[in-house]
Amino acid sequence: MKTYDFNDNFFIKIDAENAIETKNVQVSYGKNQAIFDTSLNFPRFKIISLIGASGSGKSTYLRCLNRMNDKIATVDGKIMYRNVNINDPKTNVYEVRKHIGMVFQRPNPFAKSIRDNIQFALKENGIHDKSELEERLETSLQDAALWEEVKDELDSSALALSGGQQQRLCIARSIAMKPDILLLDEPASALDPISTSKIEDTVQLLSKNLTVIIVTHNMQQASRISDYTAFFHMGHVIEYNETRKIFTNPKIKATEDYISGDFG
Amino acid sequence: MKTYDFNDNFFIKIDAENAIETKNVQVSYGKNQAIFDTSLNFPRFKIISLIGASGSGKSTYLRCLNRMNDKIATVDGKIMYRNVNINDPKTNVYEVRKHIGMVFQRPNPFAKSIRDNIQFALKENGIHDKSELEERLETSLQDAALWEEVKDELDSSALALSGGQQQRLCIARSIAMKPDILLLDEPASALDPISTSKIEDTVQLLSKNLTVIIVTHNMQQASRISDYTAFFHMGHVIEYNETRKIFTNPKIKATEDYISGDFG
Amino acid sequence: MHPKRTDKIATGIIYCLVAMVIMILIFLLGYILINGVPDISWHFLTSQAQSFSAGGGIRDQLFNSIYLLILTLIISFPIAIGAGIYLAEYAKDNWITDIIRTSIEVLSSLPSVVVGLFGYLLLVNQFHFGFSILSGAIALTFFNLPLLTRNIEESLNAVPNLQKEAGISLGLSEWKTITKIIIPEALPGILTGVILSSGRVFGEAAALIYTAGQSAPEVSYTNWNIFSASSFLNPMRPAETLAVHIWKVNTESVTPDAHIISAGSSAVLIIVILLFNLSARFIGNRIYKKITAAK
Amino acid sequence: SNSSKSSSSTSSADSSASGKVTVVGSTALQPLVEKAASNFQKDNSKINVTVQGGGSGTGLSQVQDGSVSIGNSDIFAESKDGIDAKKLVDHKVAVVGMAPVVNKETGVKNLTMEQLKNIFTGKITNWKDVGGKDQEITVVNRAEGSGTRATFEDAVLGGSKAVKSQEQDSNGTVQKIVSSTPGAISYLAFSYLNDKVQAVSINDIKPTDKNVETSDWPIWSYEHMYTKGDAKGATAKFLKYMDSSAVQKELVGKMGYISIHDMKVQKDAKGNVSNK
Amino acid sequence: MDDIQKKLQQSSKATRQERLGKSICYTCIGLIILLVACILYFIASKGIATFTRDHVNIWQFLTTSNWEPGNLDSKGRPMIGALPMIVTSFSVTLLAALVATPFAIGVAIFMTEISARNGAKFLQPVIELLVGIPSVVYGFIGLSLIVPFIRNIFGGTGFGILSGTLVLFVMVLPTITSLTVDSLKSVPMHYRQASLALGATRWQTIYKVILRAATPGILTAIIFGMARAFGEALAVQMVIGNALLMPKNLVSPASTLTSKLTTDIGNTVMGTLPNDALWSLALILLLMSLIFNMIVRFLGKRGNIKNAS
Ligand SMILES: Nc1ncnc2c1ncn2[C@@H]1O[C@H](COP(=O)(O)OP(=O)(O)OP(=O)(O)O)[C@@H](O)[C@H]1O
Ligand SMILES: Nc1ncnc2c1ncn2[C@@H]1O[C@H](COP(=O)(O)OP(=O)(O)OP(=O)(O)O)[C@@H](O)[C@H]1O
Ligand SMILES: [Mg+2]
Ligand SMILES: [Mg+2]
Ligand SMILES: O=P([O-])([O-])[O-]
Repeated sequence: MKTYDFNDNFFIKIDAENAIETKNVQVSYGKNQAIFDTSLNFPRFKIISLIGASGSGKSTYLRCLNRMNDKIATVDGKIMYRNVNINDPKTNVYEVRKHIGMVFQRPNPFAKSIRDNIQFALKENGIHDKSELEERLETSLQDAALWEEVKDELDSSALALSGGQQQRLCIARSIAMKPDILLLDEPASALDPISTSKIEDTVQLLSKNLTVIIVTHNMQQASRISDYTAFFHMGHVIEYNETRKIFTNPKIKATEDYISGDFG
Repeated sequence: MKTYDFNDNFFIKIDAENAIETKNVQVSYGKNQAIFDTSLNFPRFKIISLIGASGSGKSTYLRCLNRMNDKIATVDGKIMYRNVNINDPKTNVYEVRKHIGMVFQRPNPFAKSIRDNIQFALKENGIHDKSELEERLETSLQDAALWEEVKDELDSSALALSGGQQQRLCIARSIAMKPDILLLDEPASALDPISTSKIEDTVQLLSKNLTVIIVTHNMQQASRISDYTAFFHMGHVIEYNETRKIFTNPKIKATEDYISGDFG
Repeated sequence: MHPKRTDKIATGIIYCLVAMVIMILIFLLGYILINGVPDISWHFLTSQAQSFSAGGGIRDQLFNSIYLLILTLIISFPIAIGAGIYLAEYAKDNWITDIIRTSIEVLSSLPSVVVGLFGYLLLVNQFHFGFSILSGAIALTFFNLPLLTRNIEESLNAVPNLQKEAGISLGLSEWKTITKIIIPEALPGILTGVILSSGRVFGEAAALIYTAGQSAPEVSYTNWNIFSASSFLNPMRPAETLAVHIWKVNTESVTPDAHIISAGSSAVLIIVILLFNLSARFIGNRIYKKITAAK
Repeated sequence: SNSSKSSSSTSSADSSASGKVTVVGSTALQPLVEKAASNFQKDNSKINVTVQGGGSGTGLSQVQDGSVSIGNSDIFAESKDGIDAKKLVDHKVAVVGMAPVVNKETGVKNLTMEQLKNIFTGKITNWKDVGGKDQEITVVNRAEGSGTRATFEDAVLGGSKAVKSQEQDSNGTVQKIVSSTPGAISYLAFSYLNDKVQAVSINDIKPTDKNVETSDWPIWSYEHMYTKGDAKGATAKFLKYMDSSAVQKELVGKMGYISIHDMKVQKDAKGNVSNK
Repeated sequence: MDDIQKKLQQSSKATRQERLGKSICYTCIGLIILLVACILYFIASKGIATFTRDHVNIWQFLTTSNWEPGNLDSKGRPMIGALPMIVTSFSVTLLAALVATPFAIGVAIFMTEISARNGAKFLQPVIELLVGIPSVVYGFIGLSLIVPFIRNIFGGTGFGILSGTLVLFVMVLPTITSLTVDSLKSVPMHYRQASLALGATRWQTIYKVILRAATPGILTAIIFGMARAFGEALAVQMVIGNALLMPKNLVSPASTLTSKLTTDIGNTVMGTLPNDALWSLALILLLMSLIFNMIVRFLGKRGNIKNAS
């Protein structure tokens, strides 16, 4: 196993409005530190992918961004969203999650109808107007490229959908809340190439209106869809750069090795 | 959604000794037919990959080959292995599975030590000689390219290994039984690229001594490692050919569309 | 803000409910222990019960409770394992299985008296087991079986199917896979079932009055010959358990210190159950860690 | 072969008798027989005596079936439905007196037989009507079919039906309930009388052993041990022991019962009392 | 090569193991079924004798309230009416379940959603301990504490349905709680994640997602608790009052099926009407527990269908 110097790293400066930014974020599971001192900024309306070997901390980092680690880990540092440090315990975590949606590796629709899956959270958030509910249902499904496939069976169980459809439903469920930022943790790793490419299309479509941060194992995917890429290694971000540059001309040896498969 | 004619298909004739062969295999889950009339032959010491969209029946077909569908589905047709129709209810299914090993999508080591994981089935099969057990332990781990990483902690729990290591342990566990044929159902889909490439290396190494049939979603993987490829579509095999030919010059439109991502 | 307030209120209510339950529990256990512990002495634990003079102990009853528990587990555990495996692995999803499940569960909700009388007529009289530990253990098996079977079935089902596939894909028989791979993994869950059902055995009185009997004849603790009538190990001797003893001193006993014996016995019973539960968990975890190589 | 042992025993004739004696029935009699059995076995190690409760009804039906050697009962077999008393042989081993008891707060220590009857038939419902304080009467009866209840009703109710009320099936529970429930009345065997409950005199006659022996105190009954046909072997030996002075002089008194030998009168199954 | 071919067609150690294992399992399950069949036959044959041999009218048995097996009514039939006991049994059971359920669900939510660690560490062992306290002890605590408490607050003697309910509440709490915990635990983790990621509060997640998904399981838990309450005897017997009266209110002495059965069974002679009549009570208990189980099964099936379609 090769070892790399964590201080040998490269971070691009991005001169754009930030959707979200982390400052010196550290995450520990009990005594185990999983993320060391990570500062990254994510420009608005871009797609940023997080890559790195298994266990390098990508999911851990991603889950900090909407406070999904609250109960599981201790997160230090600042996470700035709209000039608010949302890592402050006083922040209303529920509001945070409404604006920063998340989709997980395994599709996790509720055991409800397709309609209810999408409208559930909306109703809980006080939207009771029928037409508004219906409109959100349709637009979110359309944005997730699922509308055509399910429009005739909105009231049947979401669990009857195929894996790829379920995953797109989960994306639709998230974007129905009109979030600013969408976090995706390996959304396509359990899916076949066709479903995968549909999800990639969806993501690219979405990035017109929101910021997408996506964890992926799939180099091709990262290079196909993302604008920026961050490479994680053992809890450290080693390189953060434009995707094109990372894949054609990585600045750091570790990144290069990883991408070429000559790593570890 | 495009529709393709199932009768528009192509099967290569392979003039080599067969490791296993299926004749008119049909599989149904209750009233749902998942595999239609499939006849394929798998030459010895080759790697054959099964590709196709999600739900096209790859796993279903693969699981027939060592009777893992016994309790779940009804399987008709003949499956010839060493001149025996192993799909006959009278066949000793346990012997079948000893000679035809299987590795699953999600790593499933036993909750035992690494050593026990490998030696458990051996002991159950009457191998009690200490030195033989140790030797099989070492060779199988070496063949699965895991030996170096775990040789100092053979007695610690297999669940403490990383996902990729666990999957290689499962492969080692299978090959310790010295099977003729190894069936792999998307063995790398939950793994990062490094672990994936290790597993691919392992598989190629193994094919010197046994026949490997592997289901994969990853076109690159299929083209990298396999000698032959079968393309499944809605329970039918549409094309079965040398891998090189399938990826460079598919005979059937459906295959071409699938490979180029312009499918469905 | 509204959902957040609801969340606070709901959480508050849940905390209140939990607090109330905890108070009830502490009160109950405290009441039993505070009333009983001062009456526990070495003499109390090691001497024989008295029919109508004060100063009796509970030596035999205590031993009988534990012995009866062990015997009950020896009889019911293997049957429950077999039945649990059947339900988890072999049973098809059809009406026969439905009937089997229903009948098992009917067993668990039968009133103890009814089971006791059934045991009395069948075991004590018909099979000539007499009032004996054996009769009692079999009667308690009637209660134990549904609880244990259900629990074992659930614990087996909780082990991911992947594990079973791993086993059988290596050419192991289903039976081996279940007994050697699935059951060890399900051990913690099974243990919970054993502990719960043991609690019921310790606490059961009504069913034992008619089967194990309500007298504790003198036995010799040095006679290890299991077939000798005076041996403490003889399963064919009548055996009043602690719970039955508590019932008896409270209903028909003329001993002047009946209330002391009752309170002391209740406290001892609770302490014994606690010790049993703790040691069962401790030993179970040790075994579990050993076979799963976990640290 | 075992002559050496038998010679040391007191009753040399059949001390070598061995066997199993199972005694089942009345819970009230159980402690006495249990203690006697344990003493008995010290001298007769070859005989195994098992004593169990279960209730008088169980005792009678089991001995009639032949499933047990002895059936204990608080009542005459003749007065139990479904029992063929002719087949059973009665061995009276003790006499038990019973007394009405009331909660101490009621302020009543004596009642006339008429008042007692009216209370238990539900005609009097307040203690103030019988000289106590203004408090509703709570009648606690024994279980239907229990020996204690049969005896009490024979002596007190004279054929009238008891008021529907609480029923308990054991002396211990009755004692506890009467002592803690204001206005409660019930009845207990003498052995359960203590300072937590107030025993009541009837027509100014106190519930004492002396008064029972002369039948001046009317509520009493025998404790019976029934066998099916004449007792034989080990069973006979045990019954003989029950009648011996070791039991009658020592245990019976300690238990709070009255020795059968101290009785100056006798009672038959129909309740007729005559001088011995 | 030949060797393997042969092996493929012969039985082996594994085949024999499997056969043995299967027979063990079938024997065990057969044993249980035999046992249940015996008990059913036993209770049914005795319980039905009241109606077939002693010619008691079933309707009268179920709807009248005089229990005097020794006496005949004006038509010369034995007076056996179990209505007060049936009513009382149902009342205490339903009330106990009604009181226990919110507590059980609250504790179960606490143990699974709020503080799993404390739940497993403290509540779980205590609940296991409660199961082992003998009914008599519950009964005596009820008699010494609950009955006087009720008497002081509501008047009367303190004996009655209310006291019975409170004692049973504590006794069925462990059953309902531990089964509810099981069913909450079986709700997949990802439901919680999905809901939280949508910005739902913990309570919204619990109430709208977890409890909904666990509803069939929770109903099952409640019904099992009720079945236990229905069959409980020794404890109830001490606080219910055991009076064969129609309960007038929650604090008047009454009698349940089991309390009557336990109180009287030892004082009757096997094979006589008073004894048969008690077995008829046992038969009612048995039928009720069958019905409870049917309901559980029905709910379980409905739950499954809802999840699948
Ligand atoms: N819930 C948890 N409790 C304790 N440790 C955890 C937990 N989740 C993750 N870890 C540890 O934190 C480190 C980072 O894990 P993380 O899941 O973030 O990696 P990842 O990059 O997402 O890997 P993968 O590609 O496998 O998803 C690992 O060492 C892992 O073992
Ligand atoms: N256990 C089962 N019971 C019923 N139907 C099943 C079962 N397993 C698979 N199927 C159905 O059989 C068809 C083929 O499924 P299969 O799992 O073989 O597809 P696959 O090609 O392996 O897909 P994937 O790439 O998603 O693994 C699908 O329609 C699926 O829904
Ligand atoms: Mg991850
Ligand atoms: Mg598959
Ligand atoms: O001993 P009893 O028959 O009155 O219960």
